[in-house]
Amino acid sequence: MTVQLPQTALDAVGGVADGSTVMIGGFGPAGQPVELIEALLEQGAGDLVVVSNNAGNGEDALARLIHRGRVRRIVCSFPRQLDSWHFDEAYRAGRIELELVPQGNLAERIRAAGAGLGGFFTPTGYGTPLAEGKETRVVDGVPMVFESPLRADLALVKAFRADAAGNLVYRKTARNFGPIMATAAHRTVVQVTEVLPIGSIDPETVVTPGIYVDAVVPIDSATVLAGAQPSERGAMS
Amino acid sequence: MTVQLPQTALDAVGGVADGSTVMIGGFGPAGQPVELIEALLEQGAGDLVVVSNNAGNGEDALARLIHRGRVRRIVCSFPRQLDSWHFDEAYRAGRIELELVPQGNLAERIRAAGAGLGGFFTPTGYGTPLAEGKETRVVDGVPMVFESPLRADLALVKAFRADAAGNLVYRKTARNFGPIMATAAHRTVVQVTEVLPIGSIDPETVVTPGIYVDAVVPIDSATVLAGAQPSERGAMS
Amino acid sequence: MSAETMPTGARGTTPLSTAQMAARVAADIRPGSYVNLGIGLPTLVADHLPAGSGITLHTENGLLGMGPSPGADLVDPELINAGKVPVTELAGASYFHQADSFAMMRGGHIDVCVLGAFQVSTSGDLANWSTGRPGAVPAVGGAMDLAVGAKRSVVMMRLLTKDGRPKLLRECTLPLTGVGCVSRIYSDVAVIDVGPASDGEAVLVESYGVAHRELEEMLGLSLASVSV
Amino acid sequence: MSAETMPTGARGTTPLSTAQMAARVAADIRPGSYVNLGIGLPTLVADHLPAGSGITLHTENGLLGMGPSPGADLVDPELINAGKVPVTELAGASYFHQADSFAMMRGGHIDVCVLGAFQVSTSGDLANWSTGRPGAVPAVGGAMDLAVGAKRSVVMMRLLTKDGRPKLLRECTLPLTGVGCVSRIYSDVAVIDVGPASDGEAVLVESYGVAHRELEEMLGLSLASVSV
Repeated sequence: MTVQLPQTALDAVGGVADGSTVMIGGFGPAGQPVELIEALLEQGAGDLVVVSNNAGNGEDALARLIHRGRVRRIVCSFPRQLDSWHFDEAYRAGRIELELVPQGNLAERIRAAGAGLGGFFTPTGYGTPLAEGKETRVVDGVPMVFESPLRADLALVKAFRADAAGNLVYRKTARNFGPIMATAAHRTVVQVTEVLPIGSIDPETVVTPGIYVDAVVPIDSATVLAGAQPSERGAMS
Repeated sequence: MTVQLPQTALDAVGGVADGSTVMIGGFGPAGQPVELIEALLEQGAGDLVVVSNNAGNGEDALARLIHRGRVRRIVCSFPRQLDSWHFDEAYRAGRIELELVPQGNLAERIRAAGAGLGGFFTPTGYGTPLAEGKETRVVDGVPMVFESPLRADLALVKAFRADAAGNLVYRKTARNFGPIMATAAHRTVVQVTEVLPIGSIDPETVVTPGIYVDAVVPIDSATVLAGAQPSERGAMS
Repeated sequence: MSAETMPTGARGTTPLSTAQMAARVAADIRPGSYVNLGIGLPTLVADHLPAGSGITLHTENGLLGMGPSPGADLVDPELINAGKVPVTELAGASYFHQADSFAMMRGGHIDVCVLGAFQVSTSGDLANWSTGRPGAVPAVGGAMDLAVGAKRSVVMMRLLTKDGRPKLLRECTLPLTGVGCVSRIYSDVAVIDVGPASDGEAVLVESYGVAHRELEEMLGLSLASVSV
Repeated sequence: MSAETMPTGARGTTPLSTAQMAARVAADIRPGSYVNLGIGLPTLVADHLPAGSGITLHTENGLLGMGPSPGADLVDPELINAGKVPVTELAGASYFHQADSFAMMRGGHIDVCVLGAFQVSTSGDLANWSTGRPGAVPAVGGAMDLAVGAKRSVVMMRLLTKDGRPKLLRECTLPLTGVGCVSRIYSDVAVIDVGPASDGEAVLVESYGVAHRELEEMLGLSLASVSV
């Protein structure tokens, strides 16, 4: 119950150091903490390592963070999209490093960090270029790859509602990476549509317990739900 | 949406073979699927391997399953309690094998099985007798032990409510092992206080999605909530 | 028509349209199944699942019980599928986070996963994430998880590339997505079992508008016939 | 009185009662902390956490925001703590399953864990799950997870066994629960830093009714003094 309730997104991300590892929630536009990323842009930290499923769409906040050269390295499952031109350009120019991780391994590595585990064996990626050089082991007849936990200095997450103890609920498929990233960062900052009094969220329905949340910032809900339109179609046919 | 809705608990556990591995939910009395265990007693399968946090209290259903010699081996974190006399007697007489597992490792091994992982490194238990003979590794300076996934042929779980698609919600600390055991068994049978029409449970609040559930049996709620009184005090002072 | 009732070696007289391919895939999915449809061609399968079949769709971004696209005025930017296209939720749906969603996939709880492919090998290896072109920006998403996670992974693709090269090969030449994971290929001209379904041998199940022999020449492979 | 304001080497004139021990532990817990209290003696600490301190209690069986015991007529058999004793939920509570609960503990999210002990070594090793008696029925529960998971694990115990043997030792003789995990011992006669808190040396923080020299004789150990 030590959650901070800063007035603005900028207050919430004050103090992010250059070189920090920052997890950013969202699957495409859904669940992307736009206002927090914009605050990070304004705050000025650079040389960042970003952990995020995608690498920005069009001119959205994450795309601009990359465009402005603030991201040294991104750990990501699906950077290439029809409108990921800022990432594509930075990548082709060698201005950003990419660690490509299968999405389920990305999610599980984040969870492992939050859960205090030292890594796990997974069948995903075995025998592919993304497992090259990695330790392998056959478990019950299934060949597997060893994957390590992935943690961060800061997680930026978008949830639906919080209470003043930092308990969170999410909305539909905007839940995606938020609950696991909140567990894996030294500091977790969350934007929500509203902060309710303690006791307003049924304890049975809390998705992220307040223990994982350091600061909660209310952002006007109209802004939050008017996200970008879908920007990606299938990558193959 | 292929969940079975048998009329009785006995119908739900019909076909359990001798030698099966059966996960049984519950932390002490809370969440123990009493009526399903009683049905298993009646059904008659023996030579069972049981995975359960405790090993029965007093004359409760799990204690009787052990007393009647139906359990060859139990994988368990806390078998010894003030009223675990049936387990204690069977154990001292060498009539039941015990694999003692730290509770967090037990939970994580069950989750790993349900998640298709091949095992994980955990700091819990390192340097103790329960890690003897196990593979170890230092991860980021922390010594860790390798633990393997733990799966079952059958899981018996008690939830609060289900819908006809098998989606489950639980009640308070009776949730405990139910959600993870449901993912780790070939067949998951759940007893609930009531089965609601599809669409009655808010999709945001489902704890166990119906995909993990094979059969749901409604048991009169008065029976379910009138559990045993607390039976264990601290094991040390 | 289910796989069980489809006469072995049945043969249509013309290649299948995209819609017919989707219908053919759908016909093999048992009522009550949990299914993940990969992005691209496989998404079309949803339109051919019979009403009342009790088939439940999973999308990797955290929804079980996905429904069709909403009307334009009902689009919710927070309710999308793996291709980031707006969808709906059906009664009995549930939401969960990304680790739980991939645990559901990796743990073998999804009955069928239908995937697009660049290449498939006779032993069931899949290549569908990278064109291997130098300088291309890579992206993998959930492809590698989907390939190995489901109880049964099948591929829906045209059998030849646009420039006429076979996409079913003895060995994939593109970077792999998964090893020995594909059980069956549903294509415009044939249904062919591969990999775990047929001990690593390519077995012709059905063809449409091409003879067995023509198919073998097209692919440069010998195809076994379904044993009766 | 917090650890920061307690004068180093402060000394009471008489050994502490159980309630005083619990109050002493509680005084070191910062407002706003997330805390797990092990079964046995540590559960008493809850009675001494000041109202309004914003301290939140975790119980391993899946509840954050645990409140005190209910009245006898309000007992809910499905709302219990790790000792299987009925408790209540406070406003702002949340429930979660056992894997999530131990992830919370193992992942270092709990600020303080207060544990009972049979033995603690000067290097912070803990023995609190097995008496080592042959034929005894073993049980470990969450003890090993609690020992290594929290940001800070401390022990609350009497310094001597009932038959007068020291429970703080150079090396534990009973089966270990965890290695080098205990930072501080709160006992009836002294507060002593061990393990990670003091580079593996036992450091006397406070004593009650016994002189430094007496304590050393009682334990058969030399105790450093808190450096000022």
